[in-house]
Amino acid sequence: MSDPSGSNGGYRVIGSRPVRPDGVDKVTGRAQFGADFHLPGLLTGRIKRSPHAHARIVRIDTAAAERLAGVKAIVTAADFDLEAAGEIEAGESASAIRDVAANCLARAKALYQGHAVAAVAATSPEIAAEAIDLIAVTYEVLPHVIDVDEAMAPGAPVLHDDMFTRGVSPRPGTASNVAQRHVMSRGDAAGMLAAADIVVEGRYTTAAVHQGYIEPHACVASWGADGQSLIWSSSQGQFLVRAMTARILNIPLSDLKVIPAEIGGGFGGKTTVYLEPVALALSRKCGRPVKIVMSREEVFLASGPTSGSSIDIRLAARRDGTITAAEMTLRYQAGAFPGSPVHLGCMTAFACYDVEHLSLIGYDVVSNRPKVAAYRAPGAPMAAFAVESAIDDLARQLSMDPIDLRIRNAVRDGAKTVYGASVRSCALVETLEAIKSHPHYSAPLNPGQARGVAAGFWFNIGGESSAAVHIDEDGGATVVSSNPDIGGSRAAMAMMAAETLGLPIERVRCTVADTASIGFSGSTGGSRVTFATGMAVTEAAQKVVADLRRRAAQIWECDVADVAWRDGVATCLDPAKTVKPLSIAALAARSAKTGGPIAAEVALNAQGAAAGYGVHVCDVEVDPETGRTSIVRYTAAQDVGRAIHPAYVEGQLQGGAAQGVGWALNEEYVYSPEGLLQNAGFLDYRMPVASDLPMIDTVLVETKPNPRHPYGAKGVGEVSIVPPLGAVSNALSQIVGRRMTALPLSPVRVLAALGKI
Amino acid sequence: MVRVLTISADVRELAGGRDVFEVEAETVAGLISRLEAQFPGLGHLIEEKMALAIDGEIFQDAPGERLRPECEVVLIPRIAGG
Amino acid sequence: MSGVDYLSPASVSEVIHALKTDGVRLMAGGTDLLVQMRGGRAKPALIVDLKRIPGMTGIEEQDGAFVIGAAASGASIGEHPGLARAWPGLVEAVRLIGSSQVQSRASLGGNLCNASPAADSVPALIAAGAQCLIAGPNGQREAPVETIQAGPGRTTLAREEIILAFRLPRREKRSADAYLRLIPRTEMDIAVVGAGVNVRLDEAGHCIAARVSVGAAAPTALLVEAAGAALVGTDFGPAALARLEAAVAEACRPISDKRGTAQYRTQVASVLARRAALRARDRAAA
Amino acid sequence: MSRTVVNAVVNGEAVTFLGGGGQSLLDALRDELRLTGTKEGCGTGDCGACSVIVDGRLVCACLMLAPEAEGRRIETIEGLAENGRLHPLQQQFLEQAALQCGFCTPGLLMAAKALLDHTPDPTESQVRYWLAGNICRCTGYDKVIRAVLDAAAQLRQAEKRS
Repeated sequence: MSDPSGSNGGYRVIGSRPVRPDGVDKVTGRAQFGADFHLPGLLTGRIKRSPHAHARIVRIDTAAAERLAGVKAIVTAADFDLEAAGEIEAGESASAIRDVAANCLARAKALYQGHAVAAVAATSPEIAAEAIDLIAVTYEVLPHVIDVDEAMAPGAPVLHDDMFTRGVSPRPGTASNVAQRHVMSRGDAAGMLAAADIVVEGRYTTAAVHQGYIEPHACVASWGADGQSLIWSSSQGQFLVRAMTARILNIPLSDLKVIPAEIGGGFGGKTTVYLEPVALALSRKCGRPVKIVMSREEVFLASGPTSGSSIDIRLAARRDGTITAAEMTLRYQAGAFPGSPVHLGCMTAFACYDVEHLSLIGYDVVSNRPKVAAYRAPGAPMAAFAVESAIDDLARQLSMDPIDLRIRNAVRDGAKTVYGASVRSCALVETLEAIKSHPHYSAPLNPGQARGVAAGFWFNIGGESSAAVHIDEDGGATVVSSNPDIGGSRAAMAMMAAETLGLPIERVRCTVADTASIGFSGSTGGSRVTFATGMAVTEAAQKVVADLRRRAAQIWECDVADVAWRDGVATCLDPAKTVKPLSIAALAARSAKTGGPIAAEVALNAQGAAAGYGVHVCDVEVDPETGRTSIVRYTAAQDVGRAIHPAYVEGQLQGGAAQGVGWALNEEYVYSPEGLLQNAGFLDYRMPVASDLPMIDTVLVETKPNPRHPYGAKGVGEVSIVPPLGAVSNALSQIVGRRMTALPLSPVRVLAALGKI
Repeated sequence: MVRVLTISADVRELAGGRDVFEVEAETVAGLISRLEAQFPGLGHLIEEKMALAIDGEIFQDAPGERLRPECEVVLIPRIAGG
Repeated sequence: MSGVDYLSPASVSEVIHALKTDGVRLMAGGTDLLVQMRGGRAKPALIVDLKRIPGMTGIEEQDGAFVIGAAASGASIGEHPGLARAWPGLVEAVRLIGSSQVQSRASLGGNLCNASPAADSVPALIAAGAQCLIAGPNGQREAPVETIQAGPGRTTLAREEIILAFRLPRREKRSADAYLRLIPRTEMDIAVVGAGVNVRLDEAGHCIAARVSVGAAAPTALLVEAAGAALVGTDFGPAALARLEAAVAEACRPISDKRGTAQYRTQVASVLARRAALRARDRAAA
Repeated sequence: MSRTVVNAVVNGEAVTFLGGGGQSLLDALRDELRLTGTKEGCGTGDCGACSVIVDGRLVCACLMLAPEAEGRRIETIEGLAENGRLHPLQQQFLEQAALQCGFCTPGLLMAAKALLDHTPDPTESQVRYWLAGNICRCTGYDKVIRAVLDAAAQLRQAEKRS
């Protein structure tokens, strides 16, 4: 392994742009995604969903459906093993398994339109659809509430009569929709605000938005007569799917093998289960494999968007631009069950800025909407929208350059965050300066155009990962990874193994293993795969190198210390020995004689994940007579530690920026007064299309590699969605001449802000 | 003596509203068992649902971690991603 | 959709005969019908595909007047050089319907008979003064496009009538049309509001004839006679344009929905009508 | 459910399959012919993941009835590479990391091929507007557009030489 501390690390493979090992299957249509599996005797599963936003389920009459020829099984929540209580590590936050089960199949109440109430398995899609219509559900329709502020108001319809707000003492006596109140504070924010030279304040709202992955949720489940079952499903973590499904159906983990399909996008939305427990319950009832694929309408109605939010912020600052204090109240929708990322919003809100006095209050509020799921840096974009808008207001009042103001307040190494972590190996200032010195930041603007800047932060996590490296008999290597490859991670794993082993990248292949073929691993999410699983891959490769050196020493009959390893070849340093160097291929060919197959598996709990910081700048143009906004230019810079595969790192910056632009301009869940979703499809849930965006230029800031990772890697996948909301709004607000505080910045809102309607 | 702080509403609730403690412990496991003894349920909550920031570094699961005397431990919600 | 039969007849009379069946739906491009079937909003028993009927997918020019088959695709309309020269507004309206993929199949007949108030081609057809050639059990008739839509999803056609083609008037010199619409994105959205304008100028560039039509601002696309009249006899000066905008705003009876508010639609309808009028004038004078 | 026999040519080979009246061409390709490279993202013609080329025209397979395929020439992603050699579009997508999850990639490649078939030298704007019907949620489109433009240049080069 060559010297890792050189300028570009002096690496052979790390930092290059090889073609990903799984690429050909994906460009030829051979790659198998969730809905592409077929088995003999396969049945089609369909789900009966509530048409009401809030209703008590009085009776489910399945008699007529059961009589329909071709119907093989029907399940309701009664088919789940409700004693499966307890906690389980989930992608977004540990959520009670009871709620996950009740979200897969409703128990006493249907809590949102589209909530699954029953499911059927039949011999054809047509029969399954007919059976769904024949299932008669009697509802007692209840009043509903959608908006987060309305859900908190006294007298609002209460979803869970056993929910008493946690984090409030004394504990309230009456049930409400506020699941939890979080408080994070330090110093005396109120006092500082009262005595401040300048106070900037605002109330900000954002709408619920969906991850928008193009692949609908899909799985195949097959129950074995001996109780051993198989699941093929597209998810961000096959181990998580196994754990949740086994817990809900009360079966031992070893009896359930989950095979990861290729995943057609997830962004956090596929870190829970919706279909797998239902499909396996159906299969258990009839002994036939069952495939369930969500329609796009079902994905919008019944899979987790991220929270809509309502946020109040007050900033205190001195004349010289130093932000001394801030108060924020964040109210996030959790959907039908508790568990919004509001606490993560509180923790990340001021993570870019060294503000001494902070008071952050967060409310996790349920309402009659689908349960939220993680969406790329969950909870952070909404909080950053408020913070970055307020900071821009401050810059304007001080007539200070918005980047200079941010540099003045930016965290440096050693600063303490509100949640107790100290900032280390942080290149936020360098990233701010990278944007300030970028040609985009000083390029002239046409009339009717404006430029907005914003910064963003995400923790990035480590956690449990397993990986194995096997050396083939001809000296090639296979990396067995445990994480679904959502954005090119097989390439990064193969590159780290190749660099460590000293093999050319084409001689290292990488597979993603099922739950019976590799040790446990946490999901693909939290920007952790290249960091944590990459660490396991590198350590496994290092164990292989140590073993290869031992084998060379055995062949040469010299001391292992005299065996040098460089670029995949062992050379003997013992001057007394005149021996030829031994390549991996040579050593592999004689592996039987030197101890047997050459392989190593490493399982670890990766510590030392380093946070990521992003700074985006964007130029927008507004048609003053229609309020329509177009993105004219966009540049994203990010502190990435060291880019393992720069092209896929750039892709994360570009993808996050595009999702952020959609979130800022046009994406929202639109509800009718009856609490029914009006835009459950890609026609009216308006995600950016190719002609909406310019090229998105990227700057990878690699001045501070993460010392806690063998190749300096930091998580890069989630930070990039945090800055765009503020960057777009800060640009637009200059044109409109008023602070825009409500997302999305639709043409109707912009024209109203321009005073034209 | 280890200085323990928290930003978590759950911890505060189990600890009668307190968010600062002084605890005698050399390892994280020791700290958790002392807190469980003093505030029943708190130790289990930390094990299951909390992460720890020990002198500024975040540990999501680190029972074996040694604690420097006079170090600072912040009990925070587990962090997960999208 | 169990029990759905498919028929692809080769003659109009077969279609008219099939129209007697209960639960029959006609299909040209199918880009609205299949979406409604998928959403469970349409459960046809018989689908009659019109694309194999001679003349239904063709574009001819009879002594200066174009005849466009009701099932001709947007792509074929967009690629027809003569049509693009004579009717740039109608062609750009048709080309705005959906994606490149939808353009390969979406048709003028389907767009009109789906009867969405926001249909892009309809204001342009109305502004052009296009006539529908309609076949029925007792022979053929003609009707102006503006008389076909009755309301969202409803037309004035009798149960057994079918639109065969659209006939555009002969194109005079110094005349041109234009169509504009407002969508939040740059593609793929249904028009929040649209406006089509067709003008004819004299040698001095004064307007001697004008038709203005607005989409998505009422239960059907509207022909706004007063707006056209506001242009006639003028050189598109500010006063004339102000009268045009006022006339359009006066005619609008929009709703508020997930795509826009009534107030927004009225305001932007008049802006788009003015812009389309100027663009049509520039094209006519070129 | 009346199912009609459909004869068509798919990727140059004559095929016969049963196409129910209400079944889409997409369902027929995936369920009858096991060609699962063409994907369903929405079923309503709004995402383009099911793009195929029928008689030279780019269409959404989900917005076409299976019986309509009678006698037509259909090109799907599985036919883009000719006897194992990747098409320049496929090669450029790989070399420029113009895909991340890869679910929209088959539809994007077929749409790009249809564009280059009739517009060999498109501008960036032409490529972006032509591909507006193919939604990608991972890449932000930048590398996709560059890969299409570079593949177009590569094809024009090859054209000049042949």
